[in-house]
Amino acid sequence: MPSNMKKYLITSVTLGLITAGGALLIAGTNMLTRGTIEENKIKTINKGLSTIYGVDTLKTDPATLPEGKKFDYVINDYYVVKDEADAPLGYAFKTEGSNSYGKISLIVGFNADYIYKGVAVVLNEQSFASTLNKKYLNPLVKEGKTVDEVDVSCGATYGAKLVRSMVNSATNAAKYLKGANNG
Amino acid sequence: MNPLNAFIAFILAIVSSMLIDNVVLSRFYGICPFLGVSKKVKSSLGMGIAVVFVIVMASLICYPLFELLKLAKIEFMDTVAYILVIASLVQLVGLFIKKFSPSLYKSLGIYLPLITTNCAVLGVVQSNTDQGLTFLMSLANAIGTSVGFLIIIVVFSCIRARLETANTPKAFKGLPIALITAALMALALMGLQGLFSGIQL
Amino acid sequence: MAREKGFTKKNFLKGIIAENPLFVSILGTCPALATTKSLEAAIGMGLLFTFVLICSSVLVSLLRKIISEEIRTPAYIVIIATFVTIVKMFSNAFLPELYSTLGVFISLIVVNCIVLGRAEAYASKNGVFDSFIDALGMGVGYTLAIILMAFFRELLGTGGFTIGAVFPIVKEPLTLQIIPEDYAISMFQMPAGAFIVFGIILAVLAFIKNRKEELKAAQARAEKIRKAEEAKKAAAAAQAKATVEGGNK
Amino acid sequence: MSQVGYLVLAISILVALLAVFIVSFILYVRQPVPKGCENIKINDENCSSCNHKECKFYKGEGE
Repeated sequence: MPSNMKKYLITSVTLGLITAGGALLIAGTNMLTRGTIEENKIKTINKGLSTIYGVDTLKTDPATLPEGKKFDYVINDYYVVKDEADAPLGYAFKTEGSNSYGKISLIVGFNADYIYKGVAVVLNEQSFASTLNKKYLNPLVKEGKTVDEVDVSCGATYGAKLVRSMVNSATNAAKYLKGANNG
Repeated sequence: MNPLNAFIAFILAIVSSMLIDNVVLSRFYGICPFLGVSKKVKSSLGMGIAVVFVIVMASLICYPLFELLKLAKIEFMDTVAYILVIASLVQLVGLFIKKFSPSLYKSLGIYLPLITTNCAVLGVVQSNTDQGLTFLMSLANAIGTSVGFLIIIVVFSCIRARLETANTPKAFKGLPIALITAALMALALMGLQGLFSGIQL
Repeated sequence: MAREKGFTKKNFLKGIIAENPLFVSILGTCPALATTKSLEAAIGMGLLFTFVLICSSVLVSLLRKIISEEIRTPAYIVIIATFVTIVKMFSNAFLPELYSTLGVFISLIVVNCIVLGRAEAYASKNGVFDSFIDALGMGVGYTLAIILMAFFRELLGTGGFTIGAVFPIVKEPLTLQIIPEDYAISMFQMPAGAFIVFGIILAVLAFIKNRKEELKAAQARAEKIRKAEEAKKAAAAAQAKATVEGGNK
Repeated sequence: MSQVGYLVLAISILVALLAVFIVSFILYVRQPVPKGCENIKINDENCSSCNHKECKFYKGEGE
């Protein structure tokens, strides 16, 4: 019987060593790449914002909706967007939602007096079966529509419906903010 | 979300991941066993049931495991941990079947080692984590996906038995004609898209 | 394996034509059908896949003496999972677009039948250099196969190719439109199109194989007929000679 | 928790996972195969998708 035990001992030691080596290797790469991944997230948000507002360098300081009001899909701390000279450019809401194909996260931008400016995709982890592609996003809402009359025209496909409900709820958040600030 | 809504959302999530974006025909996990499915309905049914059990058990275990990994700040080890869990699950299922029902082992035993390398099991568990689904939704996704997988391979094995007698052109015999049939099945299921677009997954 | 002169070349080329992992051995079909929606995603997937295949085959053949017989599959799966996680992190850091397009399919390389198959069948029995060449051949063969599928699927599906959407070579992703947009059959971008393209490619390969076999069989038959005639002629000549001798005796 | 605490937790999780796997592996291997199915193999005739030479369900020179 001991030879059997010895055999199992050797096998479990080899497997243990391989997993330990693997874990160390992975931890090492994690150290290396963790910084860049965080940077990428911020870079994509800035790139999204600059595509919406057409300004290359802009400053954003997060703020939260008054009385902590919640809108579904909308991340509650939004961005107050300013250009270098600190002139307010507008307000941008980050929305995140997922259907069975995967996650999408968009930024919906409104300018200083709450007129709809544009949408940018920040994260699109929709799997390959999803029918959403960037072509749908730009003509989503005609620019210059004020918050009250924004109605999102979108394709009938599954992903596009999710995008439409996200932009709609971001618009409600902007309307709520407009009410709170002007009121 | 009162309990009734939660329950409805749960059922809708199951049916949606079972039929609308079926794991094989629209998300492409688990094509390897799907193409290799045999013409005998009984054995494909056996394999399907084994896969359903392993997927549901795996997603039940992997959700708390991922919470634990997050606690220990080693989320990056999720794939390695999942593959170890799936491999040990398959061993345990094999152990129970060997011990308690030799007849089941006779019909199912061969397929068990295949399940570890089945893309559907790791695919479902990994995409549950990547999408950050809640426990209830990841369970619904697991049940829907695995039962969808079972339905599709049983239906496909019946079609395949029928395909044998059809006089397909010589070049299309065997796998090519099976792939074209799978394409027609995928087209049929695509018609259901957007049925429940309102649910919050 | 005897080390004939052209062994490494044959070992490399077998992965591409003779034993192409996708079209001949029908392995690794899950990522092949999924990631071939766009040509760039397929190239990205091919590169990541080949990197994981080479690293794991080399490491497996390095450790082949240490890993005992019955613990083989789990040990290989852990090695492959390690390399897949490393590739996931690097692609997430340096090619974020590729990472989010491929999504879960990078993690699915762990259960890819080719990587595990090559590790168990080849790398665990041969030297490091041979396993490296074999892995390289298999990787290149698989990448060429999915590029072929992606070429058809994207050309027919969207009528052109987008460049720069995945690899940051171009500042703004530009699309090279070949077929005008409204003639594109968007079904090829859908899952059903993937099955059709894969089925038709396999059918064409089977057709070519059948044609070759028929030619060989036809030649063999012609060969046999010719030999039979010669034999008959020789027999007739011999018989004619015999009668002539009989006559003038 | 301190850095070391996370490290210890991480290592203990991995060791636990490995232990579970090895225990289930050993139990599976030692469990005798039920009497009637010593040499069961793929009962249906051809797994047509597997003409890969090293695949254990490979059956000779193709179709």
